[in-house]
Amino acid sequence: TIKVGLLSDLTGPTSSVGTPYAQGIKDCTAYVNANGGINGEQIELIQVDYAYNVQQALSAYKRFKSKGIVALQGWGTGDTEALVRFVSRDKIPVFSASYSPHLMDPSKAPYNFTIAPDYSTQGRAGLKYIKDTWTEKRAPRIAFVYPDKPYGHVPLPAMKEYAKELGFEVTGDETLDLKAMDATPQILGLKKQKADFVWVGGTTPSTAVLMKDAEKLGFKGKFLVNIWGNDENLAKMAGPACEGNLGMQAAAVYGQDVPGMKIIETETKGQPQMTHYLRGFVSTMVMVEGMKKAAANGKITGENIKNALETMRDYDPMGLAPAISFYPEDHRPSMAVNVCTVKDGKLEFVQTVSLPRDAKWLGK
Amino acid sequence: MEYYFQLIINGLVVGSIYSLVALGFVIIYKATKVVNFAQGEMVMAGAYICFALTVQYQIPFALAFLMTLAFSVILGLVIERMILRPLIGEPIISVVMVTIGLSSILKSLVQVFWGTQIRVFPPILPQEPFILLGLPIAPVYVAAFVLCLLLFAVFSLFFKYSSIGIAMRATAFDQQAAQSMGIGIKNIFALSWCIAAVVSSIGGIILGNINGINSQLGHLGLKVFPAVILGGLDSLLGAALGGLIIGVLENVCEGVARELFNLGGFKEVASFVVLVIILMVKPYGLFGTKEIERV
Amino acid sequence: MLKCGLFFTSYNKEDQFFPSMFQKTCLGLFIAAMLIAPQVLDFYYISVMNLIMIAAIGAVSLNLLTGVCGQMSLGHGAFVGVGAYGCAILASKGLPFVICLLGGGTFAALAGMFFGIPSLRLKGIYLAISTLAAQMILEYVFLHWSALTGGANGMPVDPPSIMGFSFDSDEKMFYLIFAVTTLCVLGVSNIIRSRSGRAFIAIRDFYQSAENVGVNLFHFKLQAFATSSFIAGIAGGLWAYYAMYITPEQFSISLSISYLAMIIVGGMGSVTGAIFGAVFITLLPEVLNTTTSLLSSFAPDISSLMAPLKEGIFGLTLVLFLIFEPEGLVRKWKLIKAYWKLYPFAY
Amino acid sequence: MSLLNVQNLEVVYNDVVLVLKGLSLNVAKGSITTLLGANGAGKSTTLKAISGLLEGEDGKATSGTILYKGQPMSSKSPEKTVRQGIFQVMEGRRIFEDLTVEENLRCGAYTQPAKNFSGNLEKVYTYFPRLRERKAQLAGYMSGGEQQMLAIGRAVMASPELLLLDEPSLGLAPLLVEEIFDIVKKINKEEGVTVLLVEQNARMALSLADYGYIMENGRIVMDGKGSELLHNPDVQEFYLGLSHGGEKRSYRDVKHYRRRKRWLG
Amino acid sequence: MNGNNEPLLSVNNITLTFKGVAALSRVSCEVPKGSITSLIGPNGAGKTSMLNCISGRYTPDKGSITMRGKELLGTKACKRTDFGMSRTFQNIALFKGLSVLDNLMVGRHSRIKYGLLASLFYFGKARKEESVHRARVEEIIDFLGLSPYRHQAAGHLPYGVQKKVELGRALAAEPELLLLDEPMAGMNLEETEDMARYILDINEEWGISVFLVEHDMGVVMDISDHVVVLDFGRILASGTPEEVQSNPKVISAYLGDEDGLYQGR
Ligand SMILES: Nc1ncnc2c1ncn2[C@@H]1O[C@H](COP(=O)(O)OP(=O)(O)OP(=O)(O)O)[C@@H](O)[C@H]1O
Ligand SMILES: Nc1ncnc2c1ncn2[C@@H]1O[C@H](COP(=O)(O)OP(=O)(O)OP(=O)(O)O)[C@@H](O)[C@H]1O
Ligand SMILES: [Mg+2]
Ligand SMILES: [Mg+2]
Repeated sequence: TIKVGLLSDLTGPTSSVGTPYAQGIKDCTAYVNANGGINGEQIELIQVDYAYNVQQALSAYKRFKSKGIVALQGWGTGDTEALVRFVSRDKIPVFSASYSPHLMDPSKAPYNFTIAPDYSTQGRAGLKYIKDTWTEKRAPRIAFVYPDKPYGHVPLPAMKEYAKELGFEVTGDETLDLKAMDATPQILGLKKQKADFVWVGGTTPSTAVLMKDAEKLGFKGKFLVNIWGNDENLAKMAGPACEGNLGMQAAAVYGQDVPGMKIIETETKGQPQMTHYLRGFVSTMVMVEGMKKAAANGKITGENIKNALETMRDYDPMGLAPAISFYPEDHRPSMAVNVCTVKDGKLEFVQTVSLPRDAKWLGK
Repeated sequence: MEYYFQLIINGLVVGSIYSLVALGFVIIYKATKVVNFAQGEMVMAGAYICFALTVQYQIPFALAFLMTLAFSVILGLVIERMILRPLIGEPIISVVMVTIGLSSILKSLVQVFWGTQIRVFPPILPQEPFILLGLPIAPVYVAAFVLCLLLFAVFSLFFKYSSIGIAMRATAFDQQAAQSMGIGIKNIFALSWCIAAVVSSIGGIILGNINGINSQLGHLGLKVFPAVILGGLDSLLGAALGGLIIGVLENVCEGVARELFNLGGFKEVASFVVLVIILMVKPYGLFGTKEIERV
Repeated sequence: MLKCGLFFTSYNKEDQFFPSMFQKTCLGLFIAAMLIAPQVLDFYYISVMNLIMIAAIGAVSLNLLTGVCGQMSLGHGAFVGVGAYGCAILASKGLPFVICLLGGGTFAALAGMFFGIPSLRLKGIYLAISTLAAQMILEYVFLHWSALTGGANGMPVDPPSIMGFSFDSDEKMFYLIFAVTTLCVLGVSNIIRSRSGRAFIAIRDFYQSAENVGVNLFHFKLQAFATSSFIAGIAGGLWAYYAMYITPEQFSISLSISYLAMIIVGGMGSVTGAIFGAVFITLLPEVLNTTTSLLSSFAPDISSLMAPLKEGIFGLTLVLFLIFEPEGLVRKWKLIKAYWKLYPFAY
Repeated sequence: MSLLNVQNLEVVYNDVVLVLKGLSLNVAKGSITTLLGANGAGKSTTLKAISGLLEGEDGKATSGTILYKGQPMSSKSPEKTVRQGIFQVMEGRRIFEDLTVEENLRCGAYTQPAKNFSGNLEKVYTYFPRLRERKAQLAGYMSGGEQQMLAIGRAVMASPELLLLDEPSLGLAPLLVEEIFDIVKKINKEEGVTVLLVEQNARMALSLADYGYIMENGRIVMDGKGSELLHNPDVQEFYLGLSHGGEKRSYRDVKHYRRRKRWLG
Repeated sequence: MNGNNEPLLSVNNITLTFKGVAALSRVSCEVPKGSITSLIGPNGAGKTSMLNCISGRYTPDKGSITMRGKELLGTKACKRTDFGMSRTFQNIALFKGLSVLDNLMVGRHSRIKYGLLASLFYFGKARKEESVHRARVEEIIDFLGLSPYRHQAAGHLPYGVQKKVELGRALAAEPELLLLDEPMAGMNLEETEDMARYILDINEEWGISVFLVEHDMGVVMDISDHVVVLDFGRILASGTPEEVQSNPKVISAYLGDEDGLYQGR
């Protein structure tokens, strides 16, 4: 068997999205195993719930290592960052759902891979979409709302820079806690800034609060929500307030008309899943593809998987996510981002926005 | 100026939620001298029970509300009997730790029964906001404010004038002496946990109506500490006002920090900074009773 | 220790930690076992032992403040964090290991003293909440003083090296951590049995009369905060070196709570107890994870079921300990020792 | 007629320390009975065993019977005993310091129907006019004597039939000791409350009491009428500090040596 | 009498108020060097408050307190030991978790000089100093007959022994002036006699002056050289025991009838 570590948050602060993500990974593994595994070899997942606690992540990693894993499916920012140096020392490729820019730079994180472009790229794509659809003469005004957490801060400088480059007027920031119950002060601030667009870097609950209060207070701007802030729960929580707002996604939404959706639907017996589930699924698909390539080149070792992945060009995960390529000097999986919107209470795919693979953006 | 004005009003409104949770906290403290770090989790438990009854079992809200309160009474009894009674007379840190343990247990139970998904209440209260001085306010907050006032009034009178209320305070001060008065301290403890559980559940239901619930809701308990301590641990008035003050402080400090220093996220620490400053001047909070210390 | 036929000819002899030959032998065996452990044990166990030892330093230091001096702290995790950041910052300037570690400790001691100032006026839970404020404020500083701390991006730390020898694996780190832990534990034990330690206990037990025998409350409370945070800072520095990457999230309130849990479970006021507590609380999730993975070979879905229970088990352990063994593991240990004392070959 | 009868009572603390070793005593209805004894003899323990307050202290009555009005005490829980008419004023006053005087008194009346409240309150205030002056003050700020008055006042509020008093004179000035004892006597006479009094102050207690017991090491070693005990030479030497011949010994003349006679019960 | 009238401690016109209520008003008194001076008075008269002012727990609003001519006010409580005074407390205030030995070692706190760093390594200087002080403490333990309890935690000892440990802790500081707040309260006759003997020995053999607050008139009148009577925060009388006990004002405010004199036993 091929051993793979699965580090997930099933109980901690990010568990509401961590659980479906982990389920996606498990289902995909089961699917692969049922369909012949990697050249007949089965993948064995060793799952540990680390409850978003870095110390537990560290010891879980050591446990994985002593069990002889060849690859790791990681999760959040805290643990992925903490493991960067260990995995490069031990040569174990990691797939994580933390899309920090510097994880894309092999000179800093040689063994880190993701299936979605970094938060900055996602943000830039969103900005580009807005700019492309902007019809008025004047410059669009954009504001930023984010939690005062590492995760919220990461893409800000890059986005602000790009916004200026595109000709936006950046009006200011507001911080909104992930557990906020009320966003009136933030909306009041946004109204003062007269923002046309607001980039939101939160999670679904805080985004919902923001949108509800925006509607209540008659704020007219449109929201552009990052990958963790718009999922199927948004409409449930925010109701009509979230209609028409935009969000960025890395994977397809459940039921979207792409080739891979058949498999998903059979795997889940038609039970709708959140987009996080799909991302977990795709993340595993990419890892499996890497393993297959590594197996073709010799043995399945961490180093071989990494090398194999770096030769991956335009791998299409059956349409479940934009095509993925890795280069030895550039681990950004793609420069394409799916823009979604909420329509009639449903998350809907709008368009894939692609940016050039610009070397100066790598790691920023 | 209008901006700050609205920030203040909004702070008051949001603060009433803190006050509501803080009241439950102070009731327990006044009657048992237990500092309850599981207050947030008790709020969460109440919210989940109400959620289960209304959404999963489709019971009409009014009935579900009453049933939730009944469940809370049971929860309060169980917590008191199983966890806190054996700790009668132990030092404060033990009691703090046991309630921290309790919070883990409650959180775990919620996760076992309902998972970690976000759950959303059906709209129970009207959605149309009230307009107060140009600031629309969601009815949930108005409900919280009114409930908070009501509970504050009821419990102030209760602790001041009713025999049981006085007996509760006596028990908190000296359990054995209270027993010697013929006060059944076990009943007193059980009663106060029931009351606190009921108050917490009401808070939970209100919260659930704001933005749904998930298993991390208990963190609210941590935010309520500044409110409780600011007001003074054993003062109902302190809890009520403390919540409001913290609500306003958070909003205003955030606004000021943003405008003057372009410093984000100050809201989360503002209340703690102010708290420490106030404690240095008034070591027992604004209204807390000073411990009588004579040698 | 003194009951069973041990006689002392001088006060100094009575002062020793391990007065009997038997105890000295046990100690020797223990040290020998620790020294060969990395050669024989699986590397996972070594890494867990590393975590335990770092936790033990933290717990012993919190014990000095909370168990011995009676000043409850909910901000200890943040003091550990100050040590970690201080150490990492100094290390990034290329300073040698020992300087960085001590420097980290010193930063932490300063922070501890600063946030210890309210302890002059505040007592009990009011003080606890003001240390909670320290936790929140320091976390905010870690995140926002990005010029120093790397803010949201965190800070990388290179493995320590002493005179060109780099401690770049768990096994090598093990020896380093073991050495530092031993020093810290010895230091704290010494403090407790000497003038300052007695003053700390006096403050805990009856601060008014402590003051009247000449203990300067403010001075010694600050001293308790400072020494305790200094050692916490050392734990933080070791952690930074060991984890090789630090972010603000690593030093959150839950770290503070787990230290408190350690000293409670182990037994308040006792150094041995704090160590037991560190062992217990660090091992608990590991054991649960091992159990889960053992079980999951029979029932693959067990891990999603076990996950939510884990926290509950942690809580339940705390509660059960407090109900049934409020004096902590150290009491059990004493009972066992007392039992062995009666054993014919003990003396 | 005996109101309370204790027979062969044994009490163990923490399952190990045997404190009462077969203690028997009898309290006649309407009388004042006093229980004297050295420190740690188990006087407070006796009272707690009667009132049921042992349970909070890891103590257990392992054998013996306590008959109240001829009936075995049906329940050991203190709140039931209070309802049956036994009220203990605990050692060290134990007033509720952050309650006001009047709130303290209301706690005393906890088991009484509300209609008796104002009558009883009036009674307490006539016994202790000083309490009326301070009824709204926090009890913690009162002087030792006032606190002791309050503690007894609380007992009066409960209209007990049997009052257990544990060292009411502890730490009180001589004048106040007399005042308190006078009031105890008054309560006994006017309300017909039976009193079981534990004291270190043997002279006072014996001159007040109808009957006295002396205990040592968990047993009764001597008993008799109050006046008889006052004149017993052993009692005079060991409890009253009189040398042979009834002269008071000076503390200056006492030297260090073990003078204590073993009283074998 | 062994006092040679030079005052060791003199309290001049101190006034202390709590929220406007005067606990002490314009009180002056003296403790002559080498004497046993007693402070008596009704409950709440302000005796403990007076000790608290001298030992630095309270700061008087007005007045001055000097010891050997040096002003005490303005120095912190923890520095007062340096002037050569130490005290005991009305309600036992021991360090419950420390052994008897360590309680006494804390008593020597201000005489031990080594610092935190030395204690971290506990080697050489620190260790030597410890043994020197340890030897002094052992002497006191022997004097008070505490040897059997040396290594026991103070909190679990019998009441009478705890009172002795308190005395020992105060002695450990090697004071010139010992402030004792009701050392006899709650003790039986035997222990009271022992305590009186210790106080006399301390005074006579060690030359330590004693300022004693006590309600047990038997003891006070027997062992004091000098008695000061306080009432409602004012000096009512002062003089030799004989003068004081015959003073009608003292009798009516404090002693009551003659029995008051033999209060206790
Ligand atoms: N809660 C307890 N746990 C263990 N032992 C106790 C407890 N309470 C009392 N004792 C012990 O029982 C014995 C008798 O105590 P008790 O309080 O009844 O004595 P007493 O006669 O009232 O003495 P005093 O005159 O000091 O009040 C003492 O030796 C005491 O140490
Ligand atoms: N910390 C304080 N706060 C408020 N009032 C106080 C305080 N300490 C003492 N008092 C008041 O000062 C007065 C004197 O009290 P003090 O304790 O000195 O009396 P005392 O003479 O020692 O009486 P006793 O013989 O009962 O011990 C009392 O009225 C008391 O209530
Ligand atoms: Mg007693
Ligand atoms: Mg006094």
